[in-house]
Amino acid sequence: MHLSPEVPLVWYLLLSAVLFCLGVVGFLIKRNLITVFMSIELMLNAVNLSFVTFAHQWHDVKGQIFVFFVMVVAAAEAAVGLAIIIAVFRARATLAVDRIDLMKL
Amino acid sequence: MHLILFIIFAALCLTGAVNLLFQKQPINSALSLIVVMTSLAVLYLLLGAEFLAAAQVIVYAGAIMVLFTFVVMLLNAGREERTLGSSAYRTVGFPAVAAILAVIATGFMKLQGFGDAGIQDHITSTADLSTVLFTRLLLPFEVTSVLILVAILGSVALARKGDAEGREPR
Amino acid sequence: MDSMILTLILLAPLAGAILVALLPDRSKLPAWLALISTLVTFGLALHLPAHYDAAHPGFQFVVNKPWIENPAIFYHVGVDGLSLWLVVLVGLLGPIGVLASWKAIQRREKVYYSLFLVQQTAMLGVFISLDLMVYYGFWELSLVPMAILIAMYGRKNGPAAATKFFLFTFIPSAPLLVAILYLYSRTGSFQFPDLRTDIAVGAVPAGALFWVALAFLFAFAVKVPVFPLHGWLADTFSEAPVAMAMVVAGKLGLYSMLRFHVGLFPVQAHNIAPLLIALGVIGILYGACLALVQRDYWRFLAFAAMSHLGLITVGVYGFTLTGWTGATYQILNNELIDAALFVLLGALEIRYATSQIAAYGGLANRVPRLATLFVIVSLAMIGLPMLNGFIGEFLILSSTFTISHSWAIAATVGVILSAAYMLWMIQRVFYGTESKLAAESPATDLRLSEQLVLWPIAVLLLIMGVAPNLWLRTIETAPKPIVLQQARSADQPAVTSVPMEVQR
Amino acid sequence: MNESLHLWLIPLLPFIGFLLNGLLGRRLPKAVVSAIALLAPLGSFLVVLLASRAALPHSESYGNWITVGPLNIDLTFVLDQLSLIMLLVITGVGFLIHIYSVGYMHDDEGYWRYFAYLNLFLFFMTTLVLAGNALLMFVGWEGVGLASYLLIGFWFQKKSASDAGKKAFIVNRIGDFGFLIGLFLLLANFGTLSFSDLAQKIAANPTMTGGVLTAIALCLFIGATGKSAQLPLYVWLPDAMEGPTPVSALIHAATMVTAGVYMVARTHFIFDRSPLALSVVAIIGAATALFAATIGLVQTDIKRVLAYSTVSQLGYMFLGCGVAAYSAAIFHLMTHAFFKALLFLAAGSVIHAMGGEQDMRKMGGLRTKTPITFWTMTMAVLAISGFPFMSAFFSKDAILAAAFASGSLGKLLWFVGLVTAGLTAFYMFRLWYLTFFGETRSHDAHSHESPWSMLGPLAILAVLSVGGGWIGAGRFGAFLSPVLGTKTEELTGSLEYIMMALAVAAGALGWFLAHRMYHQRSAAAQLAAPAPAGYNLLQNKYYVDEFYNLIVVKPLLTLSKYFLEWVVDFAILGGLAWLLAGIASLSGAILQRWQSGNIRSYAAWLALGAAVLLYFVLAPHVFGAASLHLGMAGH
Repeated sequence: MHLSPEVPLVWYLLLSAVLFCLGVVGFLIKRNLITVFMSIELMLNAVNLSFVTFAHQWHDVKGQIFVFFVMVVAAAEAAVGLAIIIAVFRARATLAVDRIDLMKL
Repeated sequence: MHLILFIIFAALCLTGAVNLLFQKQPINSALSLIVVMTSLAVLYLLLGAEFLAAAQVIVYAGAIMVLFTFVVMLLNAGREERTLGSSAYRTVGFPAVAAILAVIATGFMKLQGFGDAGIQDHITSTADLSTVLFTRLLLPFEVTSVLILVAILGSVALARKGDAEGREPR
Repeated sequence: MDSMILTLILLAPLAGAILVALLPDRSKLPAWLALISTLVTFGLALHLPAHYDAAHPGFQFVVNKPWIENPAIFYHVGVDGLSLWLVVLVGLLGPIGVLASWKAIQRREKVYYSLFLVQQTAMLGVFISLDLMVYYGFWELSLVPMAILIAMYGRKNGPAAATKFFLFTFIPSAPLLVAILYLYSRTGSFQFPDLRTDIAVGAVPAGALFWVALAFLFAFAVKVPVFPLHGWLADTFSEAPVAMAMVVAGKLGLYSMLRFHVGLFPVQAHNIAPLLIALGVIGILYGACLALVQRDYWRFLAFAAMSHLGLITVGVYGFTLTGWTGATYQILNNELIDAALFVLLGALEIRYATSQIAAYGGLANRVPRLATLFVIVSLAMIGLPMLNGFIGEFLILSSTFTISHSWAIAATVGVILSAAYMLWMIQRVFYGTESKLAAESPATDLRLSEQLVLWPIAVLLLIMGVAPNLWLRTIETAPKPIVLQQARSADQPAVTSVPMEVQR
Repeated sequence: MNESLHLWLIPLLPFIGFLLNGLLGRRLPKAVVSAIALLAPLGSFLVVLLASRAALPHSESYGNWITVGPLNIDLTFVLDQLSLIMLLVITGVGFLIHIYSVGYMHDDEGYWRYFAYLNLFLFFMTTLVLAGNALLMFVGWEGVGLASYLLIGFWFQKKSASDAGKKAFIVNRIGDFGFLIGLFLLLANFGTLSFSDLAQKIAANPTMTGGVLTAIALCLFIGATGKSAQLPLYVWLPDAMEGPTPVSALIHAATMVTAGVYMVARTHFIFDRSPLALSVVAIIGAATALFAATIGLVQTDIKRVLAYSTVSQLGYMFLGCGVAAYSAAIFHLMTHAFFKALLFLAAGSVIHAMGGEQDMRKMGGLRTKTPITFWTMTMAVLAISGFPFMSAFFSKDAILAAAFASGSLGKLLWFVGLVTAGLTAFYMFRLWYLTFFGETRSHDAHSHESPWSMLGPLAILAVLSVGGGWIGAGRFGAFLSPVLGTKTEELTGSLEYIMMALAVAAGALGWFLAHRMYHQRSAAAQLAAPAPAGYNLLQNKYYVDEFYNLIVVKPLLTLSKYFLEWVVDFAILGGLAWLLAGIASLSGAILQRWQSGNIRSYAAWLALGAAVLLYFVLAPHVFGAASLHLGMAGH
């Protein structure tokens, strides 16, 4: 039946952890607002992967439902977030996150 | 077979993610992210989540990333500037990330009773998913449509040309 | 009706606040709405004394419904002899506050009146909540509109005074919250009756109870304010809008002391009582001395109020039936008198646009009604018999005397000093030769709306002085069980004002 | 008991008068105001007269006033012989003075206000007298203080008047402080404030003397010194002359200031048990009598002379109380009410005639211009000087005789009283000569007699001053004995006559000296020549006001201003608050650097926070012995 050795599910989880951390690192080092936003998407995807993995492990459809909702929210978030980026760019004429620091006290 | 597929696409995933970090042009980063997402779709498929795999390709790799690339082009985002806002990301952020990774990874390694994934076990059919979605979770599901509607209105309002007071553009 | 009434009382000003916030800020519309809403609240509050059953002490009109499952927070409200009249008092001060703001607040009325009504709701909530978490919510809520309005309408240094008020009142709330949560962690309940029995049977370790009681006391003492913690009072009085300042000091803190400090931690409160009595007496004399030398009449009023609040503190920590009853009664008196003084001084400020006492003089001929009412209210304040202030002072002082002769005598000195500063104030403002300000200003005597506020208060001061039993009968029911309980327990000798046997 | 006497009407009628005039008087015509104001004391007087025929004592209770736990204060009025006499004096003399005021205050714009206050005074004064317990008495006690404050400061635009009113109230408050402490002591020791209960409890305990009772008696007496202007709290009374003259007559001579005497008599059962307290009362009384009389010698303001005279006469009354001759004290209280009211009213008539002038050095020769005033004043001067068979002759003699009979201290006090009698005669005749004899020294020549509304009361009071002594001579003690007990020590006949003769001689000597100095030489400041230092001392009233100012008022204000406000409030407490605020803002300034506005640094800290949280959540599973079991591992 099994043509090949199976993959331990923990590997998937580790992959998701690494992806998540890469996303965080991206958030930290990227200086362009759009790429920072992409890093966020990367983190979301990493989490989705672990959801799916757990759903597989426990044969529970809830994990996948969760991923579905995350996608919906991510889509909405991307739309609003990118609109905000456009608005910011109009106002400040830059996409460099370090120049967008009006929240400073 | 499963192992080979996993290794290939996990490697693709990681490469894409790392490439995302190292590319200076946003458009390149966006393309790497598409690679990551598509590989993830394959991994979903390996885990028996066929509907999600499709949705991943359509929604993420398709819609969302198209949106990203459009915005990159619209704003004509070029190479990143070498700005230095704060050094906290290095002094605090990197150790923190390392710590997160270490803690989570150790936690995952210690998980017990976790099985393996074969290529054909436990395939969740779209029907299974939709049964739950349209019965028990009907209300949240419908509410998400409201969320999306609000998001559409919000993004239109935000991205519209207009001055600070929100008056109509002349 | 009886089970709904407290909820209705709570909702009436809240509904008013929402309505004011939603409707447009058009000429005097918010003020009218606020007036109607406060009048409705007052009318509803009058239901309580009319239907309160003095024969069965304890909490009445109780509603106890689960609100949040975990942590177990209940919507638990009810009134007893202690809070009954305080609720009515808040109800009464509502319309008075609105009328006092009528001319004083001319800009951003919508914000002002909606915050005013929120403040009303919060104060009512504090008095009727029997669930500590709900109580804490209202307690915090009562501080917020105050701080905002001080900042918005301050006379000179609004934001600075608001910051001071905020720091002085919010910081002590933090230990209070921690203490409440600690009690919950030990007993699993936020409800006042449960906690009282749990603490009485020793569910909470005594060592921790000391700190918990101290946290409670600290939060309340700042709000009263008790002597060294009064730093915010004078600034708040001189900066806050009249209608807000008149409700800020005194009753919330003193009520909470009686209900939650003395009520929940009788042993700890009894142990710390000598300190509080001492601080109270110091407060009486200190406030009186400082009132003598103030140049601004708002600051003057702040220190005068502090002096009188010190007396009530003494009554609270005397641990006698007479003292508690007198203290509760004196809270009512004090708030009424302070409210009237605020309205009167506010009326002066509107007319003459200064609060410097030295600028005034010889006003009695120009504004005779104002002067007359000011004198009446001042006399009530300095404890002239036949007016209400005397009853409370007498009850508190006579009960204190049974505990400690020296402290009672020192507190009685405050009686002399209060006459000194009030009469001096009257003389400097109303008597003597007319000052330049008085002679040149076209100011007129009290308007009808102001008289509508003040004469009823004046009559009430008289009635409360002549027939105090109307109030004392119900107030007495609250502390009586505690005193009886104390008398029963052997290790805690009851200190009541039952006369000592004649020694010789 | 028996049928109700409607005692409540006695205070209530003036109170209604006060309310009507106080609330509506501004719009009412003067005739209506006076009618209301006059009917109130007249009605009360009639009620008292009707009540006087009933069996005494009579008490009426109108329910509870304050009830808390064990404490219960009734609203009880008691009419007995003592309160009956007081009430007759108060309402009777009060009514006469009301009539007088109609003429005296006729042109004042505050006419309605004046009568409202006057009625208010009667309300409180009758309450004070009728009160069946000490707290109700305290109501009247403070209330008359209020009325006095309002009336002294009646012309409030005069700074001196409003100052004097304030001073009167505050000094009275100091006395009331003692009274209050006395009440607390009574309450703490006996659990009741009702006079009859207290008397019973003390009577039931015949061995109880001194100690607590002395403390109570002394505290009550402090109250009395405030209200009745005794040393050391007399300072307000001379200043109180800033009020309208009829007020001085009613409140600061005839009635209110005697409240202290009444109170001591009312609580005599306490004083009787404390020899020490009685001695203090007697000594203070005698000292005040002499002290005030000496100041009265040199005053030039006609009303101030009378004021010091009042203080001095009140001293007599306390001397009487102090030697336990309460009935004599009350007797003197009554006669004093007659002749001192007459003196003040006559002085008022003089002032009226002089167009408001009060300085005696500017008067003179008024005998012919104001004959009726002159003759009534003469009666009063003779009465106060103890002229044989005039009213004070009997009452003063009764006090002096009682003093003489009470031990060795009594002899000394008697001598002081005798000297005071001489001084009294001297300054009264000085006033008499300066005012009515000699050349007129006023520039304002058209002095005129007062209207009949003022002269009528003068005439009635003159009759009472002359004949008032006969009402009580010999009978007074017996009449009051149900209330005040009987005095056992009586002087033998011959000694009593010697006493009388000595007192009359002292008065005659005073008259003689005054005649020599002020009539024959008709110069103003005769005493100044022989002893300028002493004269200055007296002229400045022994510098007592200055002394009080220096040791009480100034230090209090300085302490408040410089120590309490600046040092304690600003420096120490404010400093602490600033210190806390400083710590807060310093830490804020440090923490502010975190809020760089840089998203990436926020993200770094966020990551750190997440790492820490994760560590704490997972640590027991990850680094502990147990391995990680997630919730659904059992599936």
